[in-house]
Amino acid sequence: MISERTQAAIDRFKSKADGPLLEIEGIRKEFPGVVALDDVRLSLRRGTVHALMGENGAGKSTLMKIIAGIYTPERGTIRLRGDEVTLSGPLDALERGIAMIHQELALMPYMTVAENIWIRREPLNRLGLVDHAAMARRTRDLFARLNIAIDPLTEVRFLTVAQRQMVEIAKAVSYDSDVLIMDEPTSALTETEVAHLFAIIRDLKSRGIGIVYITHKMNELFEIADEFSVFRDGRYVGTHASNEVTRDDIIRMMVGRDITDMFPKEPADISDTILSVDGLSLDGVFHDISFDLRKGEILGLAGLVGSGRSNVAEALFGVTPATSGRIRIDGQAVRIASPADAMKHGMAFLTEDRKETGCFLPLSILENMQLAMLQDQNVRLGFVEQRAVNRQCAEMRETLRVKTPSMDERIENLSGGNQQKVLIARWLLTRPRILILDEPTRGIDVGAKAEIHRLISRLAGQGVAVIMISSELPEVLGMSDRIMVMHEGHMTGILDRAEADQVKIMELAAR
Amino acid sequence: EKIGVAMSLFDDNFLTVLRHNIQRHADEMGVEVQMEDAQGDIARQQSQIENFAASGVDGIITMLVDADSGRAMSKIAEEAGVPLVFVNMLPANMETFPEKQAWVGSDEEQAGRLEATEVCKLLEGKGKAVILLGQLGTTGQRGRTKATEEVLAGADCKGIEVLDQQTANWMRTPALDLMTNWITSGMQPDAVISNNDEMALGAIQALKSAGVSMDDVVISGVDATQDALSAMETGDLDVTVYQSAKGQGEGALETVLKIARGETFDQRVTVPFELVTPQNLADYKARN
Amino acid sequence: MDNVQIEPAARKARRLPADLGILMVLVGVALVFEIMGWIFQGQSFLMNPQRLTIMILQVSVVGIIAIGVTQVIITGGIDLSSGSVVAMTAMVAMSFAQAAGYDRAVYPSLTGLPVLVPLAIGLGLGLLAGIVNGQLIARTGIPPFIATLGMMVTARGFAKWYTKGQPISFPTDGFAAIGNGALPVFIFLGVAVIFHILLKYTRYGKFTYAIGANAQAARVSGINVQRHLVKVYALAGLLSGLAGVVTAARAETAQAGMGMMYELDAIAAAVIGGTSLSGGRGKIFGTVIGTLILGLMMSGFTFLRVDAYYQEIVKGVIIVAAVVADTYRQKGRGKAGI
Amino acid sequence: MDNVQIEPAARKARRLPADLGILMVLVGVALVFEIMGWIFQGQSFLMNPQRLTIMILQVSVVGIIAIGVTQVIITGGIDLSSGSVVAMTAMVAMSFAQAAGYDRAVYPSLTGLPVLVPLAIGLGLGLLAGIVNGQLIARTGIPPFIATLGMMVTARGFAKWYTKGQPISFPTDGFAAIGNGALPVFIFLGVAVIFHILLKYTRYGKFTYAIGANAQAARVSGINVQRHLVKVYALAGLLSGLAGVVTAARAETAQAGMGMMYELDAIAAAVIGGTSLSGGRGKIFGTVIGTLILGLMMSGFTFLRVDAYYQEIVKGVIIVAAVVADTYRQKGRGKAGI
Ligand SMILES: Nc1ncnc2c1ncn2[C@@H]1O[C@H](COP(=O)(O)OP(=O)(O)OP(=O)(O)O)[C@@H](O)[C@H]1O
Ligand SMILES: Nc1ncnc2c1ncn2[C@@H]1O[C@H](COP(=O)(O)OP(=O)(O)OP(=O)(O)O)[C@@H](O)[C@H]1O
Ligand SMILES: [Mg+2]
Ligand SMILES: [Mg+2]
Repeated sequence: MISERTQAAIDRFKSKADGPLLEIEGIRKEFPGVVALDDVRLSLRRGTVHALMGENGAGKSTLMKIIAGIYTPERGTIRLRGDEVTLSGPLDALERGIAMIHQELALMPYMTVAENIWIRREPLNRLGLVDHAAMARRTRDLFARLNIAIDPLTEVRFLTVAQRQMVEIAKAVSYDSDVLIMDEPTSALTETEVAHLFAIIRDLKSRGIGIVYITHKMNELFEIADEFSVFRDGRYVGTHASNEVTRDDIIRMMVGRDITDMFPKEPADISDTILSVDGLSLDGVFHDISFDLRKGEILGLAGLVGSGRSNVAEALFGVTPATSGRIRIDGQAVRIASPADAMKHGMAFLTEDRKETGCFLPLSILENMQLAMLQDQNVRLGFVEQRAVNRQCAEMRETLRVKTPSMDERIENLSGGNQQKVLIARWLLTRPRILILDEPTRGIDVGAKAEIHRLISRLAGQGVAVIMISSELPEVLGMSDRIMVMHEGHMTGILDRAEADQVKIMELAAR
Repeated sequence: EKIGVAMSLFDDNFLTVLRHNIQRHADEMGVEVQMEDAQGDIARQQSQIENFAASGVDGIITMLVDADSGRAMSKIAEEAGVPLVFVNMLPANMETFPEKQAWVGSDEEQAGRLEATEVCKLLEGKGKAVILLGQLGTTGQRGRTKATEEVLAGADCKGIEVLDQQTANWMRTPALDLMTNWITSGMQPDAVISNNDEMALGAIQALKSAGVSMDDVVISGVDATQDALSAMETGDLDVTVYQSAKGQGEGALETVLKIARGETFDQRVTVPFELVTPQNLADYKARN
Repeated sequence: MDNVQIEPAARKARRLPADLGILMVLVGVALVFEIMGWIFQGQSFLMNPQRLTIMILQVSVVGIIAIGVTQVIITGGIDLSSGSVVAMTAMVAMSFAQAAGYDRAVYPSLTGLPVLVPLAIGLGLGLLAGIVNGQLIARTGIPPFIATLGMMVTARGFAKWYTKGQPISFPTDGFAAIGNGALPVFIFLGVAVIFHILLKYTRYGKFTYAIGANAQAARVSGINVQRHLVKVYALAGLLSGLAGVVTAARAETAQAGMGMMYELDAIAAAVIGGTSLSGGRGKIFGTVIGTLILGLMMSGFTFLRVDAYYQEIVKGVIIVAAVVADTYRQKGRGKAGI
Repeated sequence: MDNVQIEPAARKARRLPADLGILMVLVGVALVFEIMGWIFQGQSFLMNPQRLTIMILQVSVVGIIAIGVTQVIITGGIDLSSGSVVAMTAMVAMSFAQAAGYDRAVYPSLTGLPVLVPLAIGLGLGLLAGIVNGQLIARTGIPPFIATLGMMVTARGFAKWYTKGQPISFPTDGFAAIGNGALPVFIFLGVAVIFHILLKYTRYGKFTYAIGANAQAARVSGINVQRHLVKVYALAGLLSGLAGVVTAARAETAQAGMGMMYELDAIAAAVIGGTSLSGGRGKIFGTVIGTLILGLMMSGFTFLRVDAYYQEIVKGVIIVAAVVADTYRQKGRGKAGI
């Protein structure tokens, strides 16, 4: 054990000289029916952040999983600190100093935060038993270093998505590895936490760690990355220093065309009030929320993580019904005790947690897409009118550019961004009058994002009322007609499109 | 007086009759009985006997799950000082009974012997037979099968060839399936020797639906249940063996009471099996 | 989507329905029996229509249950009560099916009733047991394992208590006809077709899969999960009731010990046929094949005169081998492991 | 992250061990029996040391298995083979434990061996069965249900085949002593303590929970999931072997029919005790309580002279009621439903 460590230290020292930390060449990876990667390369230097860009399904996560020892490539070489290596599995990768934060959260819900972080590396006492006190202490130390305020003894299932993400980050950091892979670590974070994460990353950089960073957010690229590589359709496109290029250059490399307008907000004809919320509260979670929503209007919902935005949306849709307050639709007081009730009133709700409340992982894309639309119009005598449904689903697949060989593919095998598109399709297919979107473009590439924005805008133009929760302020600002800001379960203000800007929102959100 | 009765299995047809006879006789005598069902599990039966001893019954009657578990049961009762009477199944430790213990029952091998001898006679010592076994490993299956094999190996019956023997777990439907499988494999047995009546009845159903005339096949079972006697009446079943549930039940209850009251008793009370054929059928119709 | 590369060959392989694998296993096992039949018995195993019928006949009762259990397992649940419900419904149905003039009938004044009466009573009782299972699971949120275990014990107890352990025999000819000849086979296959359609083409089916795949997501997608679960368990109960009627009619008697361990055979048939115990995956077709594999073994062993003492050992090995073979075939198609 | 609020009150409620609920159910059921004891029998149910011992004694074999099964279920698996492995190990161990000079011994030349021999053979055979289960599951990736179902059928078949159905009896006094008096109770409780520590305070335990909670996450954390699963099933097999030895020693005989359906009782004990069949959750303490609830019912029914015909009906209802009560208590603590 000790000799192994020493050896590793010696190795690190030797390679410290210079030359890339990690070098990858000629990698090919196939899944049945899909070539996910073909002849790709990547070179990571010490003390740098190397961003990986590309459309959804370009193969970014797949490459990272190869580096982390989870997949074995069909072809290609991996050189770590100058030596060619063959990774026999995740453990091998970890022991060689490669750690990874996964795109899909991978925590054990019924274990504590500390247990999750130190799994397989639990501190033992003299009897060889797990020393829980030491483990908690170590976690506190780690969290103190990273400036994270989460109780190490809480079970992970009680944490919000954002907190879980921070735990994942802490866990990956705790391996003290040379190579750190981050697969869309900020998709569940708001700007404050993102800033926090960047502080951590800068610190790691200064210690000589090399970081591969996957993101779909352009601004992050310029802020944190030293250089970046672009993949398209499983192929390597190019590598550049991030200060040499512009946003549009990158988008062109990624998508192969220009995207002029990220927020194609069309002026909609905002008419009658369709939804009216009055004094809505859920004991201990949020309080006294009141607002009106009109046809054709897009209402943005901004706030920090944990401010209760998702809870309000869940209450409106009957997932966790509110304990007091009143909801009126078309002026009629309604009781929404379950999502089924909400759907009867023409509501639709894209949830924020793709894995927990979104995807039916073992089922096909088609099944996933069609499920919510199987109300009266697409079902006759209990039988699904499959031909009509298939047609609508196929159209939606085109519109949203879902990248898949077939609609019968399991959604499990799709890339994260493509799963998100399928879920958006599920709700659009119900032809809602009130559409609630919680982080709709999480994990979606720029091209598709603009597409989805255009779609939302078009729906609003057709008179659909939209509530959109987003942790990306530019998105909220770019798309909303009005913006409601929340702070710790309270509504702190509603801003009009004209008067809203980042500063005002942050003031209301942080107060 | 309170008597605990630990039965091996409630689902069994013969044991049901035995149980009812104990109950009926107890009611007549004004004795309180409590019945437990071990569901064929030795350990469960052991626990039930322990529970009886702990709740202070005046005596215990048990129909063992298996003969070899007798010793453990004897020990429990002896330590608790409670009288114990084994009914129906002969415990393996019969010879070394402690005081206050006795056996009332019939000898399984005798049943098999009566059954097989009669079948042999009806076949005039030659032909082809299949044997339907009860649940493998149970005392009834072992004793009856052993005796059957012995009889068929004897000088008079050597001409009878056993085509196959398989288990149907004492039950009718599995026997029906098994027999049908045999028939489709091209077997044409002259006799079906079954460890009990239920399986014999299943075999009859299979043979009938295969169009075999019941006059051409000898069917035998053990227990003389109501269903079996009816089948004999219609000429389907040829041989069965009557086991006196009444004799065993009443004998067991009376013996345990004798021990409890400190009267003299026999350590071994045998109630013989009796052969039932269409000739003496009428005598048994009203018995069980 | 133009950019996705699809090699035609690979794609074709994947489009082969997954349950074809287990069908091939069935064929494989059958062929082994066939060859051994020629070697040891000097005759064909398969070329005997009667044997093929009996092969299905003897598992048709388990098969009927297995179909109901399959949809329960697809929702991520389990039904342990089916074997006991078979016993309970067999007893009760038979008590209303006794032939006129049978002097020891359970209800001497209710003999010789038309066959519809016991049939309706049997199905109704099964349905009731299923509804109780479903309500328990949906309303109290206890694990299906416990709810149906409770029903398993209770229904078996009820079957024993009903006539204090006495068997019930001598049905009317009409009732016995339900179990006559190959009728149970047709009932089994009919039920299979109906449930195949139900699961594949109706909203009921789509919801069943969705709940098993992700109950939370199902609820958020507007499915009334509770109500749907009650329906699923109710249908499973109904099929157990049907199985009870068929088995009683076939044996021409009803006994409290009937259907013992059938729940396990039924679950095994479903799982052998590719239904995943973690929910969301499974097909009636697979279950039918799984049931047939069980039937094949029963017939095959008798046919080959495998020593009774070896049969179980061999049976265990075959079950495992069948599923291993199927798993490997699927792995060959490049599915990721854990 | 300063905005993460965990209210102290809410947190404290959360920290109450969840298995306290099922303990309260145990106490509740015991009290009901106590009160009914005074009413109907005019004596105390609980104030009888003999009865309390028997209560645990009669479930200690099931309890030993249940502990092994609990850790299997925590990994998200299941073990159906335990009851049959009990029978198999009982038979084989007993055949090496026969008293010297017993003329019908299975191995006439190997009688009167020291007790360690049959003990080691029994444990070893159980371990072997467990390893086979584990290897099948880990290497071939077939569902644990199928692998252990195969073992269930095979081990039972082996037990029957071993002496062609003949029981094996007349053990040495040393061997019989293993089952004597309250020793099985101590074995059961000792095993419980060991496994409690194993699951709670060792890496073995952490891995077990991690695999059940999220096998994928466990794998990417560097746990060798396959190898760990083999260990878990091996230990479960070892405990089944121990249970086989104890049950044979207690009955002073070994029979092929022993341990029938114990697997179901063991799983029930675990699930009643709060172990989740979907994996990742469960505690040995809960399983012990679950086992005791089963034992309590057996003793209680005999004590109250509940008619055997009603016993099963009542037992089914109590199992369900116990879990429902526990579920409601937990819901009261603010857990969301589906
Ligand atoms: N296990 C799998 N089985 C089959 N196909 C897969 C599997 N995993 C990934 N793919 C396919 O490989 C391709 C690359 O997926 P990958 O997850 O690497 O994309 P990505 O670049 O990370 O996209 P995103 O930005 O959406 O996360 C996609 O077409 C995806 O459908
Ligand atoms: N079921 C629940 N019971 C009690 N508290 C809850 C529950 N669900 C969420 N909370 C708490 O309510 C607060 C608001 O969470 P919510 O997810 O609504 O925030 P959000 O603004 O949408 O942030 P995010 O970006 O993480 O989604 C959090 O502190 C969370 O811990
Ligand atoms: Mg990805
Ligand atoms: Mg949210």
